[in-house]
Amino acid sequence: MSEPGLPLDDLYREVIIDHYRKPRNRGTIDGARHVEGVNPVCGDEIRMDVVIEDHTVKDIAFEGAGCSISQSSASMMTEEVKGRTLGEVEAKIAHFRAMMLDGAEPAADLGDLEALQGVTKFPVRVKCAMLSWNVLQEGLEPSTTPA
Amino acid sequence: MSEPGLPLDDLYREVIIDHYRKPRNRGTIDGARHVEGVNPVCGDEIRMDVVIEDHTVKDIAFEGAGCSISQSSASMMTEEVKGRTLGEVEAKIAHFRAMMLDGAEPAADLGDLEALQGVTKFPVRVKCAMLSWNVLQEGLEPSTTPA
Amino acid sequence: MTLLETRLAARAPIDPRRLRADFPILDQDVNGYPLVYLDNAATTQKPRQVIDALVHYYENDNANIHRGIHTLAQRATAAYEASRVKAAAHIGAQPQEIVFTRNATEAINLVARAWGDANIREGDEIVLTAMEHHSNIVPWQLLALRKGAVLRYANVTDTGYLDFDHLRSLIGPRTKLVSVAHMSNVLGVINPVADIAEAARAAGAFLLVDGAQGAPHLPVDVESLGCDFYAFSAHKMLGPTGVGVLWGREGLLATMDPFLGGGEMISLVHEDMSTWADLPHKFEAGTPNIADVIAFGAALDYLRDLGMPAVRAHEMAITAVAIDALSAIPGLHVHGPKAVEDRGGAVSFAVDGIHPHDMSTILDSYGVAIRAGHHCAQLLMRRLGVPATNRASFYIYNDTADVDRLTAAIREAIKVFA
Amino acid sequence: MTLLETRLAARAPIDPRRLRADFPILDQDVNGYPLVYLDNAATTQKPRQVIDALVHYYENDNANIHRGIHTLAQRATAAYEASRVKAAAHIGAQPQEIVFTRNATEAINLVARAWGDANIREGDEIVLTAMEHHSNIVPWQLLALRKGAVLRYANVTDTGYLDFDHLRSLIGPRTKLVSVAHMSNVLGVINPVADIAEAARAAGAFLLVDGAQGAPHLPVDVESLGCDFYAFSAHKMLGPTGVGVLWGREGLLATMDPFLGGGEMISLVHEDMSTWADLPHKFEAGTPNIADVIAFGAALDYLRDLGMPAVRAHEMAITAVAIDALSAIPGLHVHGPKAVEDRGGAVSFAVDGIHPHDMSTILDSYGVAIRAGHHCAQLLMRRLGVPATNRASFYIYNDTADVDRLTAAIREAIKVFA
Ligand SMILES: Cc1ncc(COP(=O)(O)O)c(C=O)c1O
Ligand SMILES: Cc1ncc(COP(=O)(O)O)c(C=O)c1O
Repeated sequence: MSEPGLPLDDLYREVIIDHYRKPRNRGTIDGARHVEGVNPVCGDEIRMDVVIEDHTVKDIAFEGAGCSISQSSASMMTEEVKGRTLGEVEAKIAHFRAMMLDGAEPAADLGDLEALQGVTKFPVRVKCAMLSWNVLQEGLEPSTTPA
Repeated sequence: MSEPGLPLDDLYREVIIDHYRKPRNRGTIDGARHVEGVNPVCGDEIRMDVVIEDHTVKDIAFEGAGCSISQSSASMMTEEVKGRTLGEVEAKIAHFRAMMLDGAEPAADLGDLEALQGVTKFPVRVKCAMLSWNVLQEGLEPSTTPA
Repeated sequence: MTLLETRLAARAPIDPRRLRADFPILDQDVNGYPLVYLDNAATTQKPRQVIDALVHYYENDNANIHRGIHTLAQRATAAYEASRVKAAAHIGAQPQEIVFTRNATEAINLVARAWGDANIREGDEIVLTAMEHHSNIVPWQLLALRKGAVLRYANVTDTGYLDFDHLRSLIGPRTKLVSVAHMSNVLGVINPVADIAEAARAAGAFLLVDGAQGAPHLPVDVESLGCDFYAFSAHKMLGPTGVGVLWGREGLLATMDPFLGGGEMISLVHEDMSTWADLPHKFEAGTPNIADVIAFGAALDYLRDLGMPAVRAHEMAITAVAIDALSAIPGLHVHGPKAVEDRGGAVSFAVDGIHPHDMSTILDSYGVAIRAGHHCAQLLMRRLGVPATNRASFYIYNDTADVDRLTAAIREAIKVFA
Repeated sequence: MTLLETRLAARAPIDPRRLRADFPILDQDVNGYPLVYLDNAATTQKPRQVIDALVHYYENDNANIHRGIHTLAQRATAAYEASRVKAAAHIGAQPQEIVFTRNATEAINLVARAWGDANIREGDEIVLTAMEHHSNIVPWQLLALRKGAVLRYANVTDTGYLDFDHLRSLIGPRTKLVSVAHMSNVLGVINPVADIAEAARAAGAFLLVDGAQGAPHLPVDVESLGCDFYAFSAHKMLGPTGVGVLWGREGLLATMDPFLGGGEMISLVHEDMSTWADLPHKFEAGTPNIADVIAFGAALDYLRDLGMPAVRAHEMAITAVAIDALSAIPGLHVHGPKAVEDRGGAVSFAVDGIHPHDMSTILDSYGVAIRAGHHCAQLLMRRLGVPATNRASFYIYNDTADVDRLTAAIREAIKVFA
């Protein structure tokens, strides 16, 4: 078949397929703060365990089911936030949102996550990329009761 | 104004306007069998008192409210059935229905009622002409409890 | 607003002759005469732009919405949600507060079920007026029957106004809801909604406004009206049949249970119970009337471009002409207020010795379409002491030539019955 | 019926290439490729004849119906009621048994409220199946919640059939209603409605058939099905959005209370109570979706002219081709029955290692529109052990070239994830 009419290569970048096939930080953490989220429209799920100590994300793990975008986004996100201070993580969340929702260029602190910029050319898939970030945000809120 | 595009003259024949203005047999009859009908779509009402003796419509009277067609039809009908045997009345009802609903030519026993044939050119008004006849039919049924 | 003030608020005055070019249906003969369409309170005609929007949708974008990933589904979803934004803007509301229904009637029933069943108890009172359309009576009767609640009806004065003092006297500690028409479809009178809202609020009652005759004809801002629900129908404001709108305050809609269950309105479905989608989808079960909602967007654009103050100014002007011309006919009596500041363009009238059905038939034979009947307002008919009225109702494409045709045909009818 | 028998019953075989000329939307490029529309179970495209009927109505006849005396109102009323006759004919019913709703979902909700609220008591049981669409689950959940009734779900076998023995075992003395899909929108399987009707009848229970996927694809005769209610949607059978049909046995509809209150559905309105209009108007409150009901008539004419046996034969043929072609793709698994005698043209499938949303995005980039998701059947997704499926669904204008385009695009997707 000839080239598709949409920039599929921008969407399914090598690093995304890689994280989808081999998710990093997959699993659960005993005694961690547990948060989860579903995208009811498409059924994608993310369950996340976060350990916060000394204003730092000491550990993080996730499980989930869904499309390559939602799952690779979660996997890359865990890599990028693990060991970071809450301030750094909040900044990353803000930068990721800006890239995905407001069309901003990827900020330097996003690392591999930059690969998800291509998703913005597929507007219905943006919510897939955002799911794990919304769950993370909830995990950082003080009101969340630890598991 | 020029001539209307529909045969108004066929609808509003002189005799119809005359019966509408001066309804015959208007009123109530003490001790008579009472029946009534409403056309819920347009609100026309007919209340009728019928005295049946010796298989004959001995007396009949009506009251009502509504358009010229429903009221004149009732008025003409009372004139045509008063004093007639039930058999004759049933025949008139059948002939009137045939004229109004099946497009039959007016039967000889319809008298002035023939004037209502023009209503068939105005299909939404046919139910107006039929109202008092449906009420009369009910008044003839043995099950009707006398007032 | 006086006519002058309304005119000044209008960007540009409406030129009905020019607008008629947008309405293909008006360019036809009926019974040998050019059509004069004066049944706008029943439903309005549709401009080319609305018809084109339907055709464009079905020829280019048709797909089921919200869940589809493919291109047509994305286009259809975006267009559907764009109409929600436009409907919200039309009444000064937020998009998530706009629920699309089939018509105003369904919007009112939705409140009666989804709000009423949870909030109305035995002995509670619902205050209506004697001029309500059946669609703003029967849902409450059914609710009252289910719950043992009581309906109270505010009087209509001899001059065709709501008896506001009587209405206020009916609102008391047991009143849970007041539900009134923004504008009567029979008398044309505009009700003092803001004052009614104040009276309702003081008693802790909610206020629903039946805007079926409001949204098409008046500039509407739900915040300044102060109501809690506002219901209207697309087909009475240039839009297609099959679309209604319920607006409700977000906080109120959020607390309400769903009305209909099915696709689109759920979040998660389990065997025994389900969770609901966010507002407004919680109230839109099943495949919506996608095409018509999108075409309604074109109608809302059309009205926005005219400007609702201009629409109002035009209707005041033509209603003034119509009331004068009708009142000059011997034996003709106009129901409802005469002052155009207080009323819209639905003009009911009686003619001595001629039943409205006869009048309507005769007018139709001259190509003039009016409505004759109880106008789904049987309580008001009883109050007026008539079985039915004649009603001519005007919209943006009607002009004084239409009034001339109307009065000429009425004079012909009077001759028939002379 | 075997494919051969169905073909013999068909007047003339369907030629999809010829029919496509009637569907303007299909003649477009999407993302640089000619559109292949395979999302027909979600909604079908509309032939020129249906679009023209809408345009004709709005350009010539638009008026509110049933109460108007003027010429447009007469024309609109006649055309609206003519569609009722056609809808009745489509399923072998009587016109007075046909209620127009917004969609199949509303039709089912109508029964849940107007029949269910009066007939279901605490402890009563309602039997559904695990393959139902949310629209045939959530209304019963809401009813069960109101009344304290119990829902029971019949199993789906590993091969994608209804487990009829299990269903029968669930039907007992407490069963008041059985409600099943005529055809699953996910598995494509056609359920044995006549047998289910017998089992329901033997237990004194009523049977509702969700015909959303039945009426568009199968010859339907409600008498021989033996059900009590049958619900379907116009938009899934060439008709416009915004129209559904509830068929109910006349005697049953006659005993039911109204669902929505308002204009059109009343006979007399008094302050405290009202009386109802005759069937079917009792269930059609407010201004109906007049234009779309009329245009639905054009869709029903179109299907009648093709003949439902011919529609069925064409779908069996193309489904057989599709299942063969899909099954030949390594790593692809088709859900549901393989025998086309037992199923319609909604073909769900899974591809190893590729989530349906990714598949749908990739297919869309090649101009192929399928649906990916839970298809409003979350219970069935859990039963299948998948979060979602890919679904290609066929209709009269699809041919084997569309199947080729589908399979080629799937192979490209597999390369992306290889
Ligand atoms: C089996 C089945 N039932 C019910 C429905 C609901 O139809 P609608 O959304 O038109 O009400 C659908 C359509 O998605 C369906 O496929
Ligand atoms: C004041 C009023 N309320 C409610 C309605 C009902 O509108 P619909 O039939 O579009 O639901 C109407 C229209 O006839 C109306 O004029």
